[in-house]
Amino acid sequence: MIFNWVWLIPALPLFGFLFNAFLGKRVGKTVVGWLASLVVLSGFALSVSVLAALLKLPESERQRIVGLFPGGVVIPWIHIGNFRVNYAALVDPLSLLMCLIVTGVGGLIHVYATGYMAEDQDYARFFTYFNLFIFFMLTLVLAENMLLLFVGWEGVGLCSYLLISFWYEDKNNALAGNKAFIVNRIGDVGFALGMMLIFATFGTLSFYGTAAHPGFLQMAARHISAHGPLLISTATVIGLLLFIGACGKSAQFPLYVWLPDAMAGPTPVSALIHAATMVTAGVVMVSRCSPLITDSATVMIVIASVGCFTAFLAASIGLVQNDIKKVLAYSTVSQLGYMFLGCGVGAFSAGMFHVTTHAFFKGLLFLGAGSVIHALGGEQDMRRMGGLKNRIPITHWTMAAAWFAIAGFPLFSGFWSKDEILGAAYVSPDAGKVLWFVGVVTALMTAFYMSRLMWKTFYTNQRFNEAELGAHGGHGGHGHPGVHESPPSMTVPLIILAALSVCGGFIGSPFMGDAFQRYLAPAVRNTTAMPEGITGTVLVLMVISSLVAVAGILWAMSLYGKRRETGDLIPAAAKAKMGPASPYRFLLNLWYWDALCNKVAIGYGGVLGNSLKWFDTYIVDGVVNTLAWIVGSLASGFRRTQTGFVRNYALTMLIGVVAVVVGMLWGSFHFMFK
Amino acid sequence: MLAVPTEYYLALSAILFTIGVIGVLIKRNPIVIFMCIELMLNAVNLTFIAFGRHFAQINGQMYVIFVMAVAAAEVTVGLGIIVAVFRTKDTIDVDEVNLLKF
Amino acid sequence: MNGASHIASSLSAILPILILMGTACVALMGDVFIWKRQRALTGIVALIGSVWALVVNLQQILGYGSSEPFSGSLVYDSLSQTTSLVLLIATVLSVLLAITYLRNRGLELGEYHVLLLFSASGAMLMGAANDLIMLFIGIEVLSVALYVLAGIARTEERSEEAAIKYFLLGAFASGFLLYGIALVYGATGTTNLQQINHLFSAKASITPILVAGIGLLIVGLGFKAALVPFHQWTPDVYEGAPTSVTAFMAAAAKVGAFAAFLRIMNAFMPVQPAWITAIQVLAILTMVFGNLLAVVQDNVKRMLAYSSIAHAGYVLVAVASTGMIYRHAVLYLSQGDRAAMFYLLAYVFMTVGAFGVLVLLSRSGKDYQTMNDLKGLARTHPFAAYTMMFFMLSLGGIPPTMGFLGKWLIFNAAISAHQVTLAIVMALASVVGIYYYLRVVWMMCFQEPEGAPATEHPVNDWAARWSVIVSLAGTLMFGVLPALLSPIMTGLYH
Amino acid sequence: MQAAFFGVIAFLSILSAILMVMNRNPVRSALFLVANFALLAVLYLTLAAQFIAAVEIIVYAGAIMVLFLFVLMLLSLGASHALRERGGLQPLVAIILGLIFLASLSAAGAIGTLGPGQATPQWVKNGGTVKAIGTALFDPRLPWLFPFEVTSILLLVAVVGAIVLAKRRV
Repeated sequence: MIFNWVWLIPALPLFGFLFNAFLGKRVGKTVVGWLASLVVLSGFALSVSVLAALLKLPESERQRIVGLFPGGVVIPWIHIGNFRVNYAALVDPLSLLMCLIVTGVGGLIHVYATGYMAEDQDYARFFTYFNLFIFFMLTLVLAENMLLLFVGWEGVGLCSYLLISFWYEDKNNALAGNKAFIVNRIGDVGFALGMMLIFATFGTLSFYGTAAHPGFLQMAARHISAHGPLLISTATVIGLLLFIGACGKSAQFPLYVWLPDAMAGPTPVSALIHAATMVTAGVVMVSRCSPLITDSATVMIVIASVGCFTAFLAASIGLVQNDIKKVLAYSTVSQLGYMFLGCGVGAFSAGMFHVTTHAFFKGLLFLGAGSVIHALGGEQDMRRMGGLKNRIPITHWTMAAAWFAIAGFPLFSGFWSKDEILGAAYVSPDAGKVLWFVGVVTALMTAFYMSRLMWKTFYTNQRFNEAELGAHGGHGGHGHPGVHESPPSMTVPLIILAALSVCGGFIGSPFMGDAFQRYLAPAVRNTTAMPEGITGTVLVLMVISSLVAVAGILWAMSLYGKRRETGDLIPAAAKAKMGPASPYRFLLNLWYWDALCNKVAIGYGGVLGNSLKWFDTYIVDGVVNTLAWIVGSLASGFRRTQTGFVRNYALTMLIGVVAVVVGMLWGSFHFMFK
Repeated sequence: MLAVPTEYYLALSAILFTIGVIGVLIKRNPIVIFMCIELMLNAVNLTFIAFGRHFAQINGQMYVIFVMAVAAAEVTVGLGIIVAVFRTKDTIDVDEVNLLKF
Repeated sequence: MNGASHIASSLSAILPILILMGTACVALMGDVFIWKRQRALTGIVALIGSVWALVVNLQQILGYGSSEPFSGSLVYDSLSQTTSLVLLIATVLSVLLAITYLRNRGLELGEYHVLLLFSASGAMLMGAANDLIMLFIGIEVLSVALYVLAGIARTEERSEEAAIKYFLLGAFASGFLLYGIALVYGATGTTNLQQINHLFSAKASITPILVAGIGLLIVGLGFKAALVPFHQWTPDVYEGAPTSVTAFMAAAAKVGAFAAFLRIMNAFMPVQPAWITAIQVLAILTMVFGNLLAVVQDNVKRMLAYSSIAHAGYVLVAVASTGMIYRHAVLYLSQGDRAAMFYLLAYVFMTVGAFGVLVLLSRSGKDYQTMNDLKGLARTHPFAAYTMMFFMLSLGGIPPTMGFLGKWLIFNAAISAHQVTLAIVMALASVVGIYYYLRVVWMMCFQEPEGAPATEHPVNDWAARWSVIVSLAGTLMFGVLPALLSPIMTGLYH
Repeated sequence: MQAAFFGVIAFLSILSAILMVMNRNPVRSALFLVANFALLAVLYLTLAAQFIAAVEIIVYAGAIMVLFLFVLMLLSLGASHALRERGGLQPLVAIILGLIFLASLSAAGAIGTLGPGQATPQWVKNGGTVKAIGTALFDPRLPWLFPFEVTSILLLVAVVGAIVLAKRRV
């Protein structure tokens, strides 16, 4: 029975982690790299066979709970009083889809990293963290209950933190790692509170259970709780708390600030964690909880609006970024916004479909960008690129595939998934048309900034001095002279992902009868979907999307085609003259959002004093800084009360004594003489 | 039959206890502070004995025996510590014992 | 039952305590008269004795017994057994730390181990006390030994300062505790906790004397548990005392105090409305101020002191959610009590482990204390740095560690007991906690070491190393598989 | 008659306590404390605690206070080292808080009804004798035996501690 082997899927990377952690330094780089890749790819093979077995079952039975201990037995992990949690996996279409993405795309990125990191001295440490990440990510997606999901959730956060800060000689990297970790904690509080409330409301943390002991999703679908009918207000609060958690992990407004900074890590990390897998965890969690989320219309509206706004905001910022990885980072935030838009309008399948195609093309874009950076010896600024089309042809052609996919060029993978989301938004009630319109505008911007990236990097004239390459001392530079194509270990994953970016969308296209949506249907609770087949509205919407994508690409081509020399639309002199209110500055300064937050924080800066010094140095970020200011100044105030004089301490104690005694006497006055 | 009610004894012990507490807070010599703590303990002893008589129980006096043993132990160690502090600092003023703070 | 057999059965019930006391006496005699020159032997004897007591304690737990030895002055049930277990684990770990620390610092005093074992037995008596006066004596045995231990580095001003501060404030607090006992005695006519419980179960009448007495009891225990505003001694004493003493003090005094808290508050359960608000307010103050003040500390020991205050606040949330019941003379622990005991065990592993790492780094004449000392530790002392990282993550409550699970259980207990405010404050306070725990990790892993690495001759630190390894194993193992505790912590799984 | 006697003793004991706190010379403070203990011993006699009264004089006034004086002399902290108390808020706040504490305790005592005393003349006569205390202390059916044994441990700890702190070399 193949289901009894599911435990191996997370156990393999765990083994890889332990092996590399303890023996990594002794066995040499080759063994480390291949072992790390192999455990993940075997997980992929195993996931495929489980998928085959699952598809043989009738649709209603495509939901298995299997233990994650060897042998697949379900034994309780924690059992204290009425609090019982199993260490078990929920095998259903959703979790299996994510397994395939995590192990498949993740495996390819592992292979890529064996080439990319080849000359790093901490090779073993890198793959140790990488395997640990895969283990936690698989725990997250396979979790049978909320608590196990939370364990994975925190685990991937920790690995993300460790990997962003991987090159810790560079202070900014460690800074970025700190920021990512802390902003995520804000989300995690939401998650933790939501989880507690779920337990308090439903008396269980399992998603699904038996008829006698139903999981909370089953109860939510039937609108009942452990103590009678489920109140809509309760569902709303739980949904909002969970969404706060999702916002943190999946970089939605206003908690998106950490993701662009997280690009300080090595490029494979950006590809794996900050594009293909971890950042989509929020979408996965929301989709997993769709029976509960859809109970509250308020939550749905909030998710859709936040997603839509984030998509627009990030895309507009992406228009003016010059760092190739920053463009991709904002693009990721924007695409994640699309996914939440899909979930928010009730098309969870469409959201998950976009997760899938996004994993292909965004993973590819990051790996391609890594290849470019690698070729240029560590250069990340697009203003010093150009003319790379024929120098690194494989990278160029594969990235071009991803470019068309993300821009939504007809028949490419991104086209199908984005179209699905926009269509669902269009047909959804309430503000559906508005959401659709903003989505379309965002799509236009997406096509534009991706074309801009391609032109600046590949088609405009060369703007770097080949002799100086590698002088910037970045970590992509490995001392090879001149521009060079990457080794096969890096290009093969690129080619595979390119093929998927081109064709991967067909599984969800009307040509294949919306196979993807049918597959996922048992696992999520869609409330809106595009009408099936190619008729009427659907056709019109598709045509509009196609036109927008093509228009965006052509527009960018025409603009940049005329400026091959500089690759800049606005001459440097003109930029310098622009005031802070000009659209360009507005976008370049990230809508002044960080600045606003910083201002709030720094406005009080005079009072901060010494106590805040480490905050100031380490966490230079608006939201976090404001919070830190409050904590720090309170703390430094109260710190003064710790005078070091015994008699003052005794006085404090006496104040406490009097307060306790008087307070208790006062409080219990009415209990006396009943 | 009892001329002096228990409440009087309790009031006296509360007053003595409070004087001890105030003494702890305002004296600078740790030996005197410690004497004030002894005064607090003795005030509590009076409470115990008063309650013991009130309930006609031996318990109250039993507690006092234990409290005395505890006080003796505290005195032994406390004076030892004060002597040790004097050896390292050449003063026992508690306002000058102030290295550790904030 | 005749007197002799009664005493025999009573003695067998408290066998772990007797073993600790006996070992202390043997170690004292041996240190003075037998192995005068071989001071290290005293540590070994203490280690053997405490491990033996631990084994006996485990046997008792697996025997599922319950009795009231010595005519009700003690009670021997799942709560006291579990407390003893946690305390004995702390003792074994601390003895191991002390063996290394004393050698590294050139402080080899045999009396150290003697006092430590007596102190531990005092804390165990607190957990087993069924009578307020017994509780008081237990506290004093614990404290008097700790006063001396805090000042055991007699040539150091800081150590002596810690001792005198701890002693004066501790004695002051004892005065209030004792007054509280006297008032409770006056209000009820007894100091036996079970009798008090029965008395109020029969007719719950709240008198002002009783309320004042309970208030003063809370104050006295609150001092030992370092609750705000009775906490101010904690950072100074933790910083000044020798590190191995701090480790033990942080663990034992707190576990003892909370065991006593649970017992007393359960005895007063029928009059819960009189005291619940005070506990709630203290819990909130403790969580908020502990976390807040820890943020701005530059000394690791001080930071850990504030963190221990914060953790006391979390356990107090569990105390506020308590409510154990006796049914057919068997003690049934509530969710809150179980969560508290689980958390205390986690706390012992994490805190003793974290201080243990500092002990491991101590060399003659120098303590690792400030954040700057920790810079670049991952390079210079990878073992210490990575173990410390796990302790910090656990203290911060990040899964899959014991610290996380403990916090979760307390959350849960608080919610079930309708202490929603406390649960929310706890969640928010622990977010702040992440900052300063992370700062330690940051210093160790992402900073360059300061100054030239001192040439250090290798020292024999097996004892502290094992202590840290056991703490780490406990933190992770029971965090991942808490089910392993089910046969041991019977009180948790009734 | 008894009330008047109580009043005088109570007044004197409060007076000696206040003088102890007020006096700047620690040796005089110690002597006032001895006086206070002696007065308390008299009160114990009126409360049928004959044995405790004797112990109060022997142990407290005799042994413990002598130890205090011994240390004061040893460290030569007599009159010449009298520490002048500082002004400032601390004493004021301390006194105010102390009075609030006292007031709340008295309020608690005044509101609470203790009920009539249960002591019979027979009990008053035999309650606190050496015999009564001794038989109660060592009776295994009563809960005093074990705490009594533990106090021996406590004293042992104190002795070991004092030696450790006072020893000249490590």
